[in-house]
Amino acid sequence: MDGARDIKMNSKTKSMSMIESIRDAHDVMMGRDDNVVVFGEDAGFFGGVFRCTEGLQQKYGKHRAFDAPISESGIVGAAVGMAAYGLKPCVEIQFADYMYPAYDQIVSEAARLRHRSNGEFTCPLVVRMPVGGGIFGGQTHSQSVEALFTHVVGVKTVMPSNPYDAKGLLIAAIEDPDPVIFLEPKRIYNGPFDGHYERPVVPWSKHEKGMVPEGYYAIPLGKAAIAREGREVTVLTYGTMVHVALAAAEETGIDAEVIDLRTLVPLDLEAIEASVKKTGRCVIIHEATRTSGFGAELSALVQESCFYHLEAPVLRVTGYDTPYPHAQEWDYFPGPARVGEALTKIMEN
Amino acid sequence: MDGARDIKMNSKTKSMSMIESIRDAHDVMMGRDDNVVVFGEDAGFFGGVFRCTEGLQQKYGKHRAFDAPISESGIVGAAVGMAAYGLKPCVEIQFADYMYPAYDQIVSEAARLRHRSNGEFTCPLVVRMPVGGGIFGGQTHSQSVEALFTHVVGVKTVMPSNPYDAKGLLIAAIEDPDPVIFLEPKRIYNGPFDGHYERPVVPWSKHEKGMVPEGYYAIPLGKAAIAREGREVTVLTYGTMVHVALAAAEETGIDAEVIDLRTLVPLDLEAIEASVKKTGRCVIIHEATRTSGFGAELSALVQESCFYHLEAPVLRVTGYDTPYPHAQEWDYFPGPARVGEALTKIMEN
Amino acid sequence: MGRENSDMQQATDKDYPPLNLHVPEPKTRPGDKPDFSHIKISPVGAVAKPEHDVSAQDIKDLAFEMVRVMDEHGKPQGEWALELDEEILRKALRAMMRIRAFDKRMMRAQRQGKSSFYMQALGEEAIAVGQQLVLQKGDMNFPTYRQQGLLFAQDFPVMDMMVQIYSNDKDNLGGRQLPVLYSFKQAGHFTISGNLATQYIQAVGWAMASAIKGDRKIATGWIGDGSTAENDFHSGMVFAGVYRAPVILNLVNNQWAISSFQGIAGGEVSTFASRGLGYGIPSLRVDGNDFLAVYAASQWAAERARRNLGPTFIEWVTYRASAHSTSDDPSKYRPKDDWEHWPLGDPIERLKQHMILRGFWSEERHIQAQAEYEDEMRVTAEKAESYGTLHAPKTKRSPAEMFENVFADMPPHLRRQRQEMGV
Amino acid sequence: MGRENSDMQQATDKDYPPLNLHVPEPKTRPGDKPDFSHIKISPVGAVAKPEHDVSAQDIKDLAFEMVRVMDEHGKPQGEWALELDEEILRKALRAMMRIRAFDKRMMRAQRQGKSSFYMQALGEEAIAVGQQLVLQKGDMNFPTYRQQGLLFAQDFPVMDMMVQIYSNDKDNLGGRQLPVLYSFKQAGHFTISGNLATQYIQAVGWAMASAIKGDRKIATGWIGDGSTAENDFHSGMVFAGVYRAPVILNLVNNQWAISSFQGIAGGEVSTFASRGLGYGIPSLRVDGNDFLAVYAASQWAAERARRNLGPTFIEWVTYRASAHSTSDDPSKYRPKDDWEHWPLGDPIERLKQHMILRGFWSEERHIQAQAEYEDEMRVTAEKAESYGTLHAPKTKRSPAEMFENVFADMPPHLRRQRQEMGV
Ligand SMILES: Cc1ncc(C[n+]2csc(CCOP(=O)(O)OP(=O)(O)O)c2C)c(N)n1
Ligand SMILES: Cc1ncc(C[n+]2csc(CCOP(=O)(O)OP(=O)(O)O)c2C)c(N)n1
Ligand SMILES: [Mg+2]
Ligand SMILES: [Mg+2]
Repeated sequence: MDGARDIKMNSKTKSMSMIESIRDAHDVMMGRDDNVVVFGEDAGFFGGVFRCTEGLQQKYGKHRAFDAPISESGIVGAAVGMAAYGLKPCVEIQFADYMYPAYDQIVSEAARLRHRSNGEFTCPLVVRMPVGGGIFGGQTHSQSVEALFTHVVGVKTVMPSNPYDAKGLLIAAIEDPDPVIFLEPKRIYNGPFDGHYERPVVPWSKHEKGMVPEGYYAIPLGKAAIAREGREVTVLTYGTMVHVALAAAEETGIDAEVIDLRTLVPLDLEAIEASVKKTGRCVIIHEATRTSGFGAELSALVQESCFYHLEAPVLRVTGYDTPYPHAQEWDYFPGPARVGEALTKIMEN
Repeated sequence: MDGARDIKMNSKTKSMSMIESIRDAHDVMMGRDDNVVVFGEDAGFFGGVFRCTEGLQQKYGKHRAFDAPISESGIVGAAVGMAAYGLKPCVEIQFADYMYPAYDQIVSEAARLRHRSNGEFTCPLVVRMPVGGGIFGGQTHSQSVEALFTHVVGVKTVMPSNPYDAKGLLIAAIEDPDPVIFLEPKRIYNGPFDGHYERPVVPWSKHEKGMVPEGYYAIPLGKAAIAREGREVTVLTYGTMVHVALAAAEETGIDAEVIDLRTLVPLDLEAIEASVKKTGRCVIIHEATRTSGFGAELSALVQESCFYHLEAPVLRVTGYDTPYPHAQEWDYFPGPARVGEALTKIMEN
Repeated sequence: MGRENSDMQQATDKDYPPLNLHVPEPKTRPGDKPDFSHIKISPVGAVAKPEHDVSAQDIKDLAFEMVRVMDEHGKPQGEWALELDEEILRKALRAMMRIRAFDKRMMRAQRQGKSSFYMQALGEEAIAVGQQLVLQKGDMNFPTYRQQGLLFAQDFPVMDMMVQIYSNDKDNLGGRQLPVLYSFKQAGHFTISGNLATQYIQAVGWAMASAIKGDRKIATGWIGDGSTAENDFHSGMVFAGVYRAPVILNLVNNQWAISSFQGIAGGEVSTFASRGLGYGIPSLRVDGNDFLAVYAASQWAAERARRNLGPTFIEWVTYRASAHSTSDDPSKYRPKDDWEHWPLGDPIERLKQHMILRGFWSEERHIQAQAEYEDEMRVTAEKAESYGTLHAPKTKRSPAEMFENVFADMPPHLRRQRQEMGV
Repeated sequence: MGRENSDMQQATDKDYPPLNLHVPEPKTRPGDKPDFSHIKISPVGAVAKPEHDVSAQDIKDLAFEMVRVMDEHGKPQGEWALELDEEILRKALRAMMRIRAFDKRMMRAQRQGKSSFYMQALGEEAIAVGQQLVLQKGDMNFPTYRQQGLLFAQDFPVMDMMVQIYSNDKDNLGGRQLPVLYSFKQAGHFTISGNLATQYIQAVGWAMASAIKGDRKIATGWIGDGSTAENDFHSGMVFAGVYRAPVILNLVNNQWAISSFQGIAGGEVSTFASRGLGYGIPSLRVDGNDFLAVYAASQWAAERARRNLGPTFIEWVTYRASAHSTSDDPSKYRPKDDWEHWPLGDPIERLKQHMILRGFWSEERHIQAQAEYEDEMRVTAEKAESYGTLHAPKTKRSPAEMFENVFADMPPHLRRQRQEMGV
């Protein structure tokens, strides 16, 4: 099961949405470790605008789950101090689009404490934030900011694509001795979304990855998962786009191997190499804007490590280099049609 | 002359360091346009810690060149308001390493005003900041932050490699109707530096690009320059690394075509394509950390547009994915030895 | 003179009880009886009105007191009282009532799925309206999403606002922006950011620009109680204080951020108005539901700005009567009937009372006017809807439009992407 | 009651003169005669000492006055005066004098090219020393680069500091950091950031953690006058005020940032101490060159923190007697002999005077001690240099080291890069 640690064979499972599995991961870790504390804007009494921390204050007390002032830099800055003290803060930024005020504390502080103090001080903290569009949130509730973290040395960057992974990865992130940026694709909080916005919403209860083990388990950071095995082309993707890629493979009938990266830094280059060397073709998909997106790094790595195996140029399907528009959301979103086109095109080469 | 606008054939030239040519660009533009204002930490009375704005307050008055509080977000935020008013603020961030508090104002505001207001409000401002290492500045006076801007839609990103370009590009940046991030490689403020730190410092007065026309001229944003013509391999680089690349070509005897990108966004993809299609090989060099650096985007673009012309994998020579260390500066810096190795290696394929 | 023990620093743990974390909690939660006894309210007319060229330190107390003008009968009292012309009052009441009718209609439209989102100003209408009435053409407001009053006070066409909310063919922003994040330059209404607090410093920068140019325009900045915790509240205050920018810095304390009360932003331990003191900015705390107080304080501040006397910081005390937005459900975190117990009342009722007292308004005309405005909004909304709504556009917007206005001139990579899109 | 003109908002430009921008300017520039008449100084002993559980608002005035204890003869006066044990005073004087000797030596080493950079605390030595003397083992300081006094007051080995400055074999940071950006966890000295102000909020977070755990440790945060303009000054103050964190928030107002004077940070229009009021944090303004005042105010603040009464904000008024750093030349922007005219004098001279008055010190012993400390620093520096200096390392540091401690476990991409490096 994707290398997950500690799941007893007979673990009971439960149907959970991604919101519920994230909440459950918090609950499990707060129960196991008194040092885990949770805070963020509206994250205490109310339990977060997406309800990912609902009930934690009631269960663990106000001193372990509380509301924070609307100050993303303050939230992360205070968390850095707490982490240095020995706590394990797991904080929420309400939308990734609002993480910029916290960027300095993440880049200049959290990411660097260990290195600059030569290991004397460390910063085990998790910064959670919802990313991505598809909810008519306009340009300030839709951004995908992963590449702004993958360029930062000293932080790990994680993005799950389903409730099962979300819980296991979040637990691993909380246990990690270093700062982890945990990006939650909000469009799939309540159900997998393959880009067919015109079709009825499917809930996680209808999806196998919506069956989530109770209790503790961790999915190691740095390990990709193969969401679909295939022989013709490798698709590298993560988050919501995993589901779009799967739909496109189905719809085009192209036998794509869809790799769900799960962790962007550290990256599972081994899995990528193995797949691309097998298929000889690679399409990269992300929702973030194209230029200097994480797809650029993936493309560079693939051609550096698999150059002589490539039968066609590596392609990127991404959000356009414009702000995420409100009304034109579905023109912007790299849906199954665009992904399908890329798959078809790469097979023509 | 690299497509520069408006230089009369008989323009007088003057030997200038990059500091002087940047100062001169300010002076020319403040003289031509009352709306140009300059401010930043220590940038007023004192003229900046690198002296790039020296004398401007004395010449143009305190209301047009002034000291700012130590608040990078305030500096850029105020500049956004001024730009919306109709001024052309040209502000200085003391070191790029300190730009993070201003990142929100740049990404969420300056870059988006025009788009989100559908053209009603615009934000013509320039944010200058010294980048790069090589001055024993440790991890907080050495960073190269270009990739954090190239991923941001709505800003242009420029990095000159010599006094002549610096002046022409800065003038173009100040004239540009949109926000421009102007990155100044501080290691070459006073002279070209090819990475041979053990050799005596060469001043700009000994370099042809240190002869700078007096008065107004602009180098259009978005146009690369060919720093060295060559047939065997294309080197894509910018800033200090242009000089390192030239030295490496000389030292290895490999006939490299060194392209000085000058503007990263918008990028001169045409020039890149033409060169790589000619040479069939490409090495990318930057000082910034590797993962998700701008080299990744360049690598992706080169392989997207020149795949069938490539005879070897595109290589990247970059700073390592660690903070810039103080004492080990020269181990970190991608000097001519490392660049030379890459050139040699790519020619072996 | 105390006697000091040389090994004070050796004090052992046992000398002190364990520490514990204080987390502010509102007085009441769902199910509780509303209780606003913690809101410090000065008697009507009790606060002196200082000269315009006063220093922050001279009027420290005004940051802790509350400027109030209308007594419980609607009668103006004290130094801040102005006898406003009937015309201004009518204008103000009309604007406030129209906002309320507009909000109601737009809430309904959102519930019907005609737009993605909406935010009301219910209970806070007096503030933006009162301030706009002292401003001049050319001044620039940097509002948040709850200052539709700045537009209504100018009789700005509601049609232009509605089409933005519907993201339809006539939306001046071409569908780019979330509903209510308006941009109307001609009306002195800066493009609203979705990011909180960023525009406070921009307002200051804009005002500095006016001073740099030797112009006469002033700016107004707007922020909510919750958002004062953000960085750019501070940078705005620092720059305004240092350069004495001609700006009015407004802080609308409506007691709530989303689900967190003002204590989480620092309102438990001091007044927000007192934040201004440390920046050397003369600071007022004002009853934001008292139109006469709003007008008088705004006018005082505008006069200071215009006379180059620098910024003024004003905390408007009011109450967010409605949900934060259409995505919010306040019954989860506060008593349902809170607003009914809000000690500063309803700004529309209070202005109505004053006008009736002055003799040029009546309950009947009020009811009539209300019906008229609700009618107006229904008719205008229907018209606006005829140009399309978010999910039922009239004409399909060209996707190519999103590439426009990223830059003044479209660079090659955007052209390529637009081509890839095949449009 | 004023009479209001209904078309006030139509006022034309002509009613007001053009605006202009105010840019604060220091009183004196190079060549001028030093003038500190703008520094507001309260008479010695004039300020009352409040109870520990006071509220910010109750002691508003203390943010504008100045706590001073020693009169011009070195005699303690007023409520803040403590009769400190000889031992503490000796310790303090020794620490301050050793800092001065250390700074002198390290400046010289930098000029000789043995290190890349140095920053002195000249003229500010009393502040960090006085505060450290009221702290306990386990407390954590979040200092800037000018609080070497926190280490000296603990008799921390200067060798450990010097080898960091030389980035040599024995540097506990492995050469990673710029000189003086120390990290000494055991001494309660947090790793200093090169980025200003970021650690103010971290100190608050650390203190909150202690409260969350029910521990008894407190934190101290440090910031300069110039850096108060930064964002994280604000976030630190907001969080400290809201959660009543057990932290002492120190602000060292040494009148200068680099070349810009405190007016550019807002010091012209109010005291920095008054910034604390708006956050509901009891705030003091204290003579930072008066060791007895420093000790007493620090102790008062520490006691508040330990008794869970929350944060205290203290503006220490002092003067940066030296250049900002070895990269700076203050003769370009201020009178050369400024410090000689600084009205609060030299903290070492003042403490010396007090100790002589108390009868356990003399001019002779002072001169002797100074010589002794300068000797100590010379000898230790020589020894430190024997382990190598920046450009003359004893053993070449392995470049592979830079890959360590990026993460706890080295991820594959760093391993690959290390391999590429060929080490
Ligand atoms: C930087 C940023 N962080 C968080 C948010 C999400 N958010 C939107 S409104 C809001 C509450 C604002 O409260 P307040 O400032 O009191 O304004 P009010 O809504 O009461 O007028 C929050 C947290 C945001 N838009 N921007
Ligand atoms: C974020 C950031 N911006 C700018 C700088 C550059 N810088 C270093 S020290 C300094 C002046 C600080 O002045 P102040 O806070 O008064 O401290 P002092 O040096 O007087 O102790 C500046 C601007 C920095 N280190 N970090
Ligand atoms: Mg509010
Ligand atoms: Mg200072």
